[in-house]
Amino acid sequence: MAAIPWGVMAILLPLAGAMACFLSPRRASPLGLITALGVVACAAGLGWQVAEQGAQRYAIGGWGAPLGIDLYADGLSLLMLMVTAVVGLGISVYSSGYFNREKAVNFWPLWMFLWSALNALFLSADIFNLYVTLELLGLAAVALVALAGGADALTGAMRYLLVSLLGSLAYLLGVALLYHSFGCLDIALLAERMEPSPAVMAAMGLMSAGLLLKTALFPLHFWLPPAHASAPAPVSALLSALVVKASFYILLRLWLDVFPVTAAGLGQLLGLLGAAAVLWGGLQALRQTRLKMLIAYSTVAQLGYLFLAFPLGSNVAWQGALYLLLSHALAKAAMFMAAGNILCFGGHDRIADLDRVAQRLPLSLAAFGLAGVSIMGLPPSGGFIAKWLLLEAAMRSGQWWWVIILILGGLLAAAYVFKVIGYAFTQAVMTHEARAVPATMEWAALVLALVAILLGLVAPWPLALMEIGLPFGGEAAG
Amino acid sequence: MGAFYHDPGIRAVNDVLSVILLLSVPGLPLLLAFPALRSRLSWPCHIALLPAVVLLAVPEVVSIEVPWLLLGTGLGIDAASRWLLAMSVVLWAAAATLLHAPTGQPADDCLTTCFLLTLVGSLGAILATDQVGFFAFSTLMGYGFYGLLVAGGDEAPRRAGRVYLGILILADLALFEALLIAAETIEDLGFEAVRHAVARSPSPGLYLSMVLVGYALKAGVWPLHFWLPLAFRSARPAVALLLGGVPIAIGLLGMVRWAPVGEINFPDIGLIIQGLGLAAMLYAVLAGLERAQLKLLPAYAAILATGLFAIALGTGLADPAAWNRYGDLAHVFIVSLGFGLAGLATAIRWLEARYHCPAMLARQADGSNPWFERWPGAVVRWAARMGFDTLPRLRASWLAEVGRLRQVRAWKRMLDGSERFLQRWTFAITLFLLLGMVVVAFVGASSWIG
Amino acid sequence: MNWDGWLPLLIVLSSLSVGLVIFFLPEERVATRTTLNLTGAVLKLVLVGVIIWGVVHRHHYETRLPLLPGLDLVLRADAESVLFVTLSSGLWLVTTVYAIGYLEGSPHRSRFFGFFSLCVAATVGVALAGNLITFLLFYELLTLATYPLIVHRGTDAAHQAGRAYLTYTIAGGALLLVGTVWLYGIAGSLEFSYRGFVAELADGHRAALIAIFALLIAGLAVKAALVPFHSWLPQAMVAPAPVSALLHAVAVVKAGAFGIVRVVYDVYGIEFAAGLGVTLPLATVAAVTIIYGSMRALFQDDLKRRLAFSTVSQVSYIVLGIALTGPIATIGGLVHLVHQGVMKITLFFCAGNLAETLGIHKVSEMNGVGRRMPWTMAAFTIGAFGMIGAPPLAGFISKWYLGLGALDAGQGWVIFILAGSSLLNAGYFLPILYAAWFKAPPDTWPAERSFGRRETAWALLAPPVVTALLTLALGLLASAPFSPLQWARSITTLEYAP
Amino acid sequence: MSHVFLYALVGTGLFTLGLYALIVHTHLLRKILAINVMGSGVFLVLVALAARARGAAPDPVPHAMVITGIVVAVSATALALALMVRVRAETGRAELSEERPE
Repeated sequence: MAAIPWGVMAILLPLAGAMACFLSPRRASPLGLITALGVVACAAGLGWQVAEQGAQRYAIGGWGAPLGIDLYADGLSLLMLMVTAVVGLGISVYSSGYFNREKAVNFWPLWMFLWSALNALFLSADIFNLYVTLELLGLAAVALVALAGGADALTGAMRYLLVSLLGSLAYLLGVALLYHSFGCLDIALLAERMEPSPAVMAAMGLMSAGLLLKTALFPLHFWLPPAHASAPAPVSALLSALVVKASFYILLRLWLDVFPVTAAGLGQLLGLLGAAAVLWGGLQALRQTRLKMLIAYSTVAQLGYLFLAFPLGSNVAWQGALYLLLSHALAKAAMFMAAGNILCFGGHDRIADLDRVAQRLPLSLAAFGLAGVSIMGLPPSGGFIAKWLLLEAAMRSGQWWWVIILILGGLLAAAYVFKVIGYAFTQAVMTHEARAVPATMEWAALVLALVAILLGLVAPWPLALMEIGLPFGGEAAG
Repeated sequence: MGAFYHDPGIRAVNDVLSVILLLSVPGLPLLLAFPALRSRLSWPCHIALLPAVVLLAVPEVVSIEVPWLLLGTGLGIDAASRWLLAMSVVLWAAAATLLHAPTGQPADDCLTTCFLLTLVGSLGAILATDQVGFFAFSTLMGYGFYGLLVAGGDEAPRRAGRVYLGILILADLALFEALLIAAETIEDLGFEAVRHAVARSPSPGLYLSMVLVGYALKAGVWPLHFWLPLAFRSARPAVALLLGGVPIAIGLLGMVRWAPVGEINFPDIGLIIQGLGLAAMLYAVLAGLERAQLKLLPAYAAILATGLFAIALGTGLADPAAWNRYGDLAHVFIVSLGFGLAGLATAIRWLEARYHCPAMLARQADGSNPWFERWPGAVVRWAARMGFDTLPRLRASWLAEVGRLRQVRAWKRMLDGSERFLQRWTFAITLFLLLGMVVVAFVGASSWIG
Repeated sequence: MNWDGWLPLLIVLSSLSVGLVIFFLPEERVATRTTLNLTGAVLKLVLVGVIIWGVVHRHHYETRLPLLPGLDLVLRADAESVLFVTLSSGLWLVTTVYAIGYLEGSPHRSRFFGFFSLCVAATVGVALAGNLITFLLFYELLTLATYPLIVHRGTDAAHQAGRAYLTYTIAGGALLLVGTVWLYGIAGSLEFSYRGFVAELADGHRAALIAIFALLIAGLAVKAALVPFHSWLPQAMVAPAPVSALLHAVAVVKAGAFGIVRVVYDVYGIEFAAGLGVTLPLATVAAVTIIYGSMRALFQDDLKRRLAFSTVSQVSYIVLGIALTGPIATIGGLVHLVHQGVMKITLFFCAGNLAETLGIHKVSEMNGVGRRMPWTMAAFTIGAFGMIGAPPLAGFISKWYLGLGALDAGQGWVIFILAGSSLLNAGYFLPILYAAWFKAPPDTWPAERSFGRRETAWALLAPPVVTALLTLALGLLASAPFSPLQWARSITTLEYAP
Repeated sequence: MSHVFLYALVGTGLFTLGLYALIVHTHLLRKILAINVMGSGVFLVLVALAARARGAAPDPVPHAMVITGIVVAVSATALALALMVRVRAETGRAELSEERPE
């Protein structure tokens, strides 16, 4: 057991699944589901391994760090992998009901491919590998967005593709500069050899900008709402929940390990942009008339929270941001799925006409509501724990202005969530008629939302996992 | 051996009996006040009086402590309250008979319930041995009596009831304050203890004035007598009969029991009260002549009598020794006042019913009141105009202002416009470039500085 | 196995689980739902009984689960929580019976009762919370569970009320959160303890502690409906009558007031708070609220609205009692927590009966209703007199201790506030009673439903009668052992340094 | 200044040029070309920086990186072109609309 390279399997299994789905399109759906279960098992195995034995490092092909490709799993990557597994399983179950046969043939291979890229990204230990996985991820994601067809989706996908390529290229240029300066790509080695020079600064600028563009930090969020809102529901879910988080993960890794320059000013800048994103995203979400657009702008706002950790920089703040990332992944996936159910049932997602539909889909609405609780950061939910940690970090560091942003963001979130929830309560009497939405789709959304809520009650475990391998440096917890 | 065993046993039985008896005096009428419990009984009002009659027949001083009731209260009967109880029983029995007799039909539920509740209050107040109990029972008596005045009546009794109710609330407030002051001074709220303790407290004046004002309102002592003529004019015979024996008597009793007269020397206040009493008597005589309405005669007689009482009380305050010597006469006075007013009221009603004397009512036929009965209305109107009306109006105008502000949609346009601007490709990518440069600059600056 | 550690959690779960199951019951399963509801309520009451017994016998009931590193989810039964938990679970049973009768035949009952149970679970959690973060958790849960109940009817007015409720309570929750985090940052602990835990921080953090106090109280004041955060409460009266009962007596408003109790006594400690100089402003706000609420109530024609403004005023009695520094006033405030609940729930039940049976919603339609519905109006009368503070009803006991406490604390002005409020209470309750009992009934009622020989359904009639009798008993038997008054007394001895 | 540095500078210049074109041009084909130019610029920089010291054998790692990058770029371009064709088929123009989809 202990010797099995669970991490490598977590990458290879979905890749194999993608092949299988592609080769046997008639059985794509069950094959995909089986693969999803397998990946969850891999993630669990890796989790057990990491928890028991500490951070894991795999040398692929036995070459070792400077030349070969290394995979590295510490608490941070493990958590990302696990949340991907949980959300991925949910999305797989949901998708098995969502797509008709024709679309499913295209969806499953792409989705498995994307999952593989994601897992590889979270396990990559060198910055060029990160580039490759980032590109793979981007291409798969763009193709998935385009799956919906129609002018909106295609334009959104095109825009997304261009942005994604631009961001990746900027990142790659940074990689080139770093390699030139230090002659290595491995993150751990880079961290050892790092010393400030103009080339490093340029690299940092390029890489950060590229990743920020891909993470859609305000004001670079322009591509996100159209792409996320026009994609099919499960794709929106995985884009908002997982794909944007991947580039944030890289930024976090670089920031924590590779660039340990105490760039206080830059941290404040990112924090400011994050704050602007929180407020702007919240306001725009409130202004939307379509449900999926609302959720997409909510993602913009929630991504802003993640950047509030940068100016704080303490262990607690990183924990908070990461916890927000986890709970947002779950909650946002649930939200998009619920929106997908509503869209599927009613044929539209105009918020003002939701009442009739919302009445008939109590489970989806419950999922939306529970996910909303986490998005708002109300207890008991993962969002609350995250917000609490961020607030605590802000209070401890004396930077009380971030407290105001956190609170205002929560209020805005409450406003836009309840704008939707309110429609569930109308005088219309519930009628029993055949549902167009399969039960799996409703339950997938509800279960993910419940997990997001549950994250608020089991916080000590994920927080303990985060500490494995000390991704946030040696600072003591708490 | 037998006596040794027997003696405490008898005492225990006695104790149990006295508890049951004393509790049933207010308890039985309270139970009967529920319409469902008396629906099968004939003469429920009379039955309700039975425990009191039995208690009167017990020839000894009985008292019990009920620590679990309210804030820990007690009930008991002594020589003075025995007289009062006797008076009450007689009056209540008469009133109960009147309530049924004239038309031969039983009174309606609402009226009977009010009657019984008032009965509970008045008997309980007489038996109460501490201030809280007295206060509770007298309040019940007051509200019950309000019901008696108003029930089944037309506009005139309603008006009397309204005025009485207002008086009652004010009186209860004043008495509540007095009670608080007393409780602040001493833990044990028995009458004697409070009188004693308050007299020795640093500020007995506030307590005294609260008590006097409170009970003067309840008993209709001039100049706080507004409700008395109204009540006498409009009350039905049974209720008019009770007016002297219930609200007035209990009010005066309260004054005697609560006020630390005889313990305290207050010549100034005493003099003032004496003066007021004298003025009351004068007023009663004048007004009685002025408003030669036969029906109102008992009202002015009551004012006259309470004026006399006030003079006595004032004397007691000025000269404690005199009160200690003659103070017991107060109970006798109250009892005779109750009987006298009841007799007077009944006699006049009887006369009226017998002879119909419209001429005697002529001078006040228009129903207008002398000035001293008009000022409360004026105060209410004035207050309404000053404050209560303007508040909602202010709020309305403020809401209108907020509503107007909400109409401004400029900020919404601003939000939409800037988002569209942010979403333009060229602009967005330029921002991206800018961000890259700014990041480089920041990192450079901080690494060179740091 | 030692159950002492799980009992508080079981109390919360007894209604939480019922709520969750009910959500998934089909609409038609009336009998199952009713059984579940009543079983949950009775079970909870039994568990509370066990806890009362245990607390009296010095058992220590505490459930402690890790929530965050260094912060636990603590449910603990101490003297205060027993007071509140008894109130809410007792009244919940009554309210459940009432709600079953009230909602008979109306749509969305599974949803309603589901949230209803959640709401009570949250309230019990608030009551049993052993530290500020647990309190906060259940406090926010309460907000979320109540919203669906307020908008249950789905009318525009209901939606508007729901929006107002959310706006106020979520903003209030945010303030509370900020205060809590800040306090945690300074003190490093949030555990409630008798006489508070912040006193040793006084040096150097004085200003911060005052600011935190203001934040916490402002957050709680929203639910306790203190002026100027009160305006959601009168709007929320559009909700069905059981919900109003829940809002005004059992759960929401009480949670706010109870939170203030916790902050003043168990976070700051009353003596330390008085030393900081924060209690006098709180008392002032409470006094203003008392008078303002009563004045507004005076001008409402809508019966439930009048009652709602009355709640605004009455709940501030609790706050006033807390803010007046002195053991006697504390007794008054704590005992009013229970008494107000019992009295106000009676009034709302009666108002609901009038609306359900006769279609009466306005005071001006109540002429002569006492003849048509004598039991209901008798209960209403007792409740109203209790509110006015007439002896020997429950309200008298509260007012008595408040007044005495004010004198004891040397705050004579409070007496005038109490007097003025009593006057105003009488001013808005007595006309109702007068009209109901003594005016002639109209020929037809706005929307009459017939219930045969009874004046209304038994499930609607029994609850107000029971709570009215309770109002009477709480006053008459105030000095009996185990009465709320005695509990309040024993709490007070714990909160003041010997 | 070595010729290596010159190559690197040219690479950076290409990158910038591509970025400029990406911003300025509206036609999607031109944008895709611009991305490709940018990519070439980056690859040029990589290859140039592979020459560590004069005369010594060049570092193989950047070459491997460039090859990988080219593979990625080719597939990305293919996807982009396919998308462009679909966009043109759906909207009639091979451009990104600046208006928000409503």
